[in-house]
Amino acid sequence: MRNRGTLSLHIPEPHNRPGDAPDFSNILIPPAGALERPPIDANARALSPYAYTLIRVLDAEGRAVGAWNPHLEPQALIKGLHDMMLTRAFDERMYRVQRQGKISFYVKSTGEEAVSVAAAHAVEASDMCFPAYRQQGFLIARGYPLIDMMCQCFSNVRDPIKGRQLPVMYSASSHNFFTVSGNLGTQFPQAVGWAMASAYKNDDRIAVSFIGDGTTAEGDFHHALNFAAVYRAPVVLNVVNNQWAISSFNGIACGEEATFAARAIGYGLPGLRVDGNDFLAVYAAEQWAAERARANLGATLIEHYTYRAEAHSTSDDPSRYRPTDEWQAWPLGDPVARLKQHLIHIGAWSEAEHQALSDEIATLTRETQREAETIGTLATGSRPAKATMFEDVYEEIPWHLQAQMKEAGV
Amino acid sequence: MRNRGTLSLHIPEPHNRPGDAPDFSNILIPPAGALERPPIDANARALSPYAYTLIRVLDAEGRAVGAWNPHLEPQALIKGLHDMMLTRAFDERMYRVQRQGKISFYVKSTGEEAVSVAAAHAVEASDMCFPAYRQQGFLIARGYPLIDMMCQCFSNVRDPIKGRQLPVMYSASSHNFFTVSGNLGTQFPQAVGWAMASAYKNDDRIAVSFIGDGTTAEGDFHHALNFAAVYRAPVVLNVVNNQWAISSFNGIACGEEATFAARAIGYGLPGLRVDGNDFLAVYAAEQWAAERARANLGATLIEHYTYRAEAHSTSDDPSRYRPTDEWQAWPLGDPVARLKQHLIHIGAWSEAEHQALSDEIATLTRETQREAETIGTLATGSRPAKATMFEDVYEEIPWHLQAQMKEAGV
Amino acid sequence: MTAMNMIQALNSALDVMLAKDPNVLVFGQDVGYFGGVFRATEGLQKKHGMTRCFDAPIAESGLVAVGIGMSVYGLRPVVEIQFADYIYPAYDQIVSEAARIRYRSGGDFHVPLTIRTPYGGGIYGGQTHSQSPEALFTHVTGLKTVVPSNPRDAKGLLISAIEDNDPVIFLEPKRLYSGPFDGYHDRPVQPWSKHGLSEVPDGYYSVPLGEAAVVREGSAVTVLCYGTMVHVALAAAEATGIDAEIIDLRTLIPLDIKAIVRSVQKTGRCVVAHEATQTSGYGAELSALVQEHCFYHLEAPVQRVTGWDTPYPHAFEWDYFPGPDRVAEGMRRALAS
Amino acid sequence: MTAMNMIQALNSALDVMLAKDPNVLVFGQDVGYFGGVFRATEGLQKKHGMTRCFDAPIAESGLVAVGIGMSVYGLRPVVEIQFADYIYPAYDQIVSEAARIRYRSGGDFHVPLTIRTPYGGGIYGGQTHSQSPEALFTHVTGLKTVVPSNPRDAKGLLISAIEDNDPVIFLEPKRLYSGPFDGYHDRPVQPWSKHGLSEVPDGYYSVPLGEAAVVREGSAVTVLCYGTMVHVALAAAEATGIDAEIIDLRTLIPLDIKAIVRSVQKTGRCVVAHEATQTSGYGAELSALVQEHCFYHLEAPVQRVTGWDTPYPHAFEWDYFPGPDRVAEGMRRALAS
Ligand SMILES: Cc1ncc(C[n+]2csc(CCOP(=O)(O)OP(=O)(O)O)c2C)c(N)n1
Ligand SMILES: Cc1ncc(C[n+]2csc(CCOP(=O)(O)OP(=O)(O)O)c2C)c(N)n1
Ligand SMILES: [Mg+2]
Ligand SMILES: [Mg+2]
Repeated sequence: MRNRGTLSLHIPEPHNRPGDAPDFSNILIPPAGALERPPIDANARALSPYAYTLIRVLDAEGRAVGAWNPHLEPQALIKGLHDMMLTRAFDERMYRVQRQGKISFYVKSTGEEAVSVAAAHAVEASDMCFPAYRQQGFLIARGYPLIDMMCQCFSNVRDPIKGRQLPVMYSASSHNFFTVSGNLGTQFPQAVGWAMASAYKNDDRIAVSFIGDGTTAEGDFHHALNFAAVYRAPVVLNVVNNQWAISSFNGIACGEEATFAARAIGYGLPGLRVDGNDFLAVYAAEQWAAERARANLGATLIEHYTYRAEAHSTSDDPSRYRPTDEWQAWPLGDPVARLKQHLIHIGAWSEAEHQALSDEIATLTRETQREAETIGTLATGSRPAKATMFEDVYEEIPWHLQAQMKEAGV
Repeated sequence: MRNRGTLSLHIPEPHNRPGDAPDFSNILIPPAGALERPPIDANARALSPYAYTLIRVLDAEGRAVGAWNPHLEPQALIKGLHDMMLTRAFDERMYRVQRQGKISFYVKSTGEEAVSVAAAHAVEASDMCFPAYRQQGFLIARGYPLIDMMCQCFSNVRDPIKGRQLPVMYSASSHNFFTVSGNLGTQFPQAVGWAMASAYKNDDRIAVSFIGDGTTAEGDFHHALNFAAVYRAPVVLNVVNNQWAISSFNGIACGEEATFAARAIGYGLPGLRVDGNDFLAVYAAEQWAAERARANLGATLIEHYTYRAEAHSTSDDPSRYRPTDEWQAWPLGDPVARLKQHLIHIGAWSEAEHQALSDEIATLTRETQREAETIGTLATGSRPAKATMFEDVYEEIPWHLQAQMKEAGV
Repeated sequence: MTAMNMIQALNSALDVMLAKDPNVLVFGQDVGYFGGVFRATEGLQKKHGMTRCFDAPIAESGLVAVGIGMSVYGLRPVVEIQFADYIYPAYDQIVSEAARIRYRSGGDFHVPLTIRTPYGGGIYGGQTHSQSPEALFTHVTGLKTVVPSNPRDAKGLLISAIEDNDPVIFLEPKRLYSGPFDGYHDRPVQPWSKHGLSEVPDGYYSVPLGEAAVVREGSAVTVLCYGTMVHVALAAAEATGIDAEIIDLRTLIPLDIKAIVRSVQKTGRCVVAHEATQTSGYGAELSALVQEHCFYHLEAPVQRVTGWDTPYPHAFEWDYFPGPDRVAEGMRRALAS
Repeated sequence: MTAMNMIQALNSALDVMLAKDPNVLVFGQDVGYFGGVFRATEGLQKKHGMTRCFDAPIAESGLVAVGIGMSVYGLRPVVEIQFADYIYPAYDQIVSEAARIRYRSGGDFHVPLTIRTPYGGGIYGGQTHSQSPEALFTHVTGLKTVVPSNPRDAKGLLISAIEDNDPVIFLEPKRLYSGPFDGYHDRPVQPWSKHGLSEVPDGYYSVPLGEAAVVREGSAVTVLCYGTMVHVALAAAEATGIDAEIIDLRTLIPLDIKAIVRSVQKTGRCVVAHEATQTSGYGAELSALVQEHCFYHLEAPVQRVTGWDTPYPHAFEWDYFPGPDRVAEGMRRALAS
């Protein structure tokens, strides 16, 4: 091997590591309300500038400004605030439950609540969601019973998925929410297949899917975009760019060189980049993409620019790889605080109402936890019957599993 | 399942099927020489228009025009013409050999010779090539012995790869040409890894890889672009868009919605689209990308717009799925004829010289065939010793393979 | 009844199911207008419409993923992987998703997906057109694995696979597409039309998954096999005159263990034959099961006759393929002691 | 010598090889600055430099492909797959490429790549953090498959794997990272420091691939096992007082058949134990081999003690895990007749 000193290998590194002061000065943030809202049948290529900017509606004063303002009724906004707050409170509670050793694992979505909740609000309840593992907000916004979510986390006898999966891996066909996979990325092209099926059946339902910034590196991401483009599948493909994939900043997933929304361009799909901490902007972009899909105009890729405020999971310690106070410095703020400010600004909300809602949610989650724990936790040994372990491998139990059941004494 | 008649599934179809008159009126062909040649350190995003046009140097009269003209010496042009003609003649001969039942399979590259040959000329002999199965022109241009290629096709006792693979699956480390895989696409990210290794060692060699338009749908394509972008690997990634993937037109691979060169944009890489039947344009684009890579500025994606003039392989019959006379109607012509016209135009070549070269090549390939057949064909039973079948699974033969050798009587 | 070769029988199964169930659709590389590189989908697009049978990008993982999504919607997709050698890019979607969705969702979702793919050697396809990867699926809980050996079974089993509510890997021995190849590569192969099992009902019928067929009764030794090897084993029995009982497993998972045990208890000797490489092949599972279930009936070790533990080398097609001589040798070894 | 747990031993192996050979480099998800989710690469980036140990995108197939390309250049890459459950996206690059390149090129190229990945259950990881996919590699000719069971072997085998000129799948039993877990989940696990095989040489040494270790001599029954199950089998022998001979295979391919035959010929009885699901697991191959090589010495059927043929269910961790009671039961069955 020669060594002529010309080339060198580039290893991307984030701007800040533990010990550094957080610094987001490299992030360009256009003012809220600056962008046009193109018609839903706009030509994809003409939309490419939307992949390099940020659709923003809420300004620093809490005003909703510009063409992307979805002009939601106050009641709808309050519902959005409620669902985000409930998601955050649920996360807090389950995190503590994990710290108490009552569940094995947990994943919070703190700081990213607007993405899942606003998306859930912008599409129809009959639209099918293929989530990653950080979309609890979507399920909560659809009104899935909190008790069922908790029982899943506890793997207890009322766990709807019979103790089969780690906490947070919900499955809720009743709420058009696909079974969460531990394998990253696989859901993205599946959503496209579901959407193709809906089109095949001349249905009017669309699919919505979510993927993390880190996971866009998987082949599944490419397959999803490619099949969606080829068959013009009615699907909204969301990238949640929360800056981190466990300890890897998004430059490792290729966010240094281009935006994730820009990936859409090469497939001839619209790619929108959205302030992911702006409930109204997320709602508006999702609504635009859903209308486009439902009008048989095909798929849209939306990059939600946000920040993972907490650890990756309860198995993670982010202070080992990033400044601990990064979230405080995050220039797009907190989605809950921003929507609250907006509601107060338009006179539809008050600090007192906010406190009341907060208390109500605290009570609800606390009491639901109590109820769930009464049913049982992994520690109390409340589980589905052992025999269920052998069910659902196939529709019917084949002889070899029956023999194993016998051997297992069930 | 509801059926509200809104959505419908789009299945892409080519413009023409058997029985239709060929029609390429939908293809936009900019005039030769129209485009600027940007500096090699140009910003990738600024280059995005190059993904939607065609870099062309040779005009209809055979003149080399515009900023992309690489200004090659006549001798270099004649070498290019020679290598393309030799590739075509070799293909013709091996095709006939297959039809005579002397080899099991063959793949021609007719009509696409400029892509492989000009690329081979534009990079250094020490640069590493990770080819698809239709890059025989690259190997020929590097001066790999024709006799070794033929012996590979015959799987005879002098087959350098010991009868292990189908015809055309060459391997030539001596010529920096990686072993061809029957599995599509796998070589593309491997080339990126090789390039990363070269950068890691502060070497100055770069990697070059080729993939078919159809194969860009594989996850490997995405992995290649993504790793190349993240680590700024010194690699030239070539998509050979010959319009077809067996019976599927490139709309099935997503060529309807966008160009293949445009895929680069989403990764922050330059994407160039080139008249693949224009030897000078291919050379120039490849040279630009190679210089950029060698200057440690990272990867480039080049889409070569060309046409697969013949059947996919000897197992294929294209008259079943496309108009038989499509190639005649192909607006970018024949790369051999175009380079010949240019050479004549600049006074460096004549019909007589052309005929002489043609005859010389015919003799060479005929005599090489005779020599190879004397060594043996699959039919004559000339093969490496049967015991070699058990070699090279591992560096050393483990006990279980030794036991099987014994059982096989070798 | 019509005399069909295997491709025609498979085509007929797809045709029948497309007509019967609007939720059935077929896609894969080159399967639409062209009708597939082996012609298994010929005419289906024209007859049933563009959206019922169509071409797909070269992305096996995408194909399977999209098929899973369609299954979740409520369709019964049939996906073609052009060669089994090219199924590996889809392995994650098959193993982590198709096979696991029913279980991981507690039965909330399931995946009635059929993956058809030609497998096996004997066509000078070299190492990337000849592989037999069945053991890579039999190890995966949640998958069913089916291998037909003749036109009648091919159609009936494919219909069962499509109607099954679990994902099925349907491996088609491509060497049998045109005739019941018995491994005598230097003799002319008879066409299917001369074979009894080429008489195929025209309409709908099914052959249940999980039932083996005794294709030759015998008392000296049991041969467990599937796909092309069924015909090779028959030829070996004929050539040697050994009174072998030959069992065509037809479905590898779920396996017809009763048929196996019944036979081995009778013969006391067993040969397992497959084209796949030996180590960790499905033959290992069969051998283990036979000795677990029939240990005290076994008079000799279970013999494995398989492809060598090398890739399938192009120039050594017939040295690699476990032909009748090798199966005969296996039977002799089983009888020797 | 230093007392190391398994993670420290693996870290030491990487450290030693990074220092010894400039062609060695290490990459994978979260392995760079952070040092890996299991801390196996902790400190290596800081010590050896950014380009020697770095983070990679979440694209297992890309990781392996890039590792292959680097191998072709002449490097010896060590790739980490974060959990073995996530290796399937890379399956095509492993099977069709890494494993085949030497063969298909007639020896013109080869791939000295090591793929490290934590596998196995016992950590309440649920079905996507607990799998044991070894049989999916042992069936693939061209791959070597290694499974250490203690710190000393872990370091020595990993060094051998890195120095090997063929691709090696290096499966790390994650339940053993911190201590020699014996399957008694309700008892405290002793730390490695109390175990003899935690005494690890600080510098370079190697344990050859293909050699098993007899970790307990005995005459009543042979137990074939690897990884976590080695400690489970030892516990079962202790608990029952059965005089088992326990063989830690260490390398599954190439297998130390001599050690196996020698032992089974002595004991006449055999139990095969692994965490992976049973059907088509590596235990099937071991069972088949034992009966092929030792048929006339066997006094009872080879017993398989394995994970059930279901995914690994989160709430049923200890019902699924084949603990000492099940191994003991297997030994008793082997001794029963
Ligand atoms: C196929 C696969 N590879 C690796 C992992 C391990 N893993 C779990 S989460 C994670 C990071 C994902 O990051 P991102 O996609 O950005 O999502 P986020 O956690 O930020 O929501 C990794 C590497 C996995 N679960 N599946
Ligand atoms: C992974 C994989 N899938 C499918 C195939 C079968 N196959 C061989 S060539 C081919 C078409 C390739 O088309 P393209 O990439 O456009 O290359 P071209 O033949 O036009 O040069 C297909 C589908 C394969 N060899 N490998
Ligand atoms: Mg992330
Ligand atoms: Mg093509």
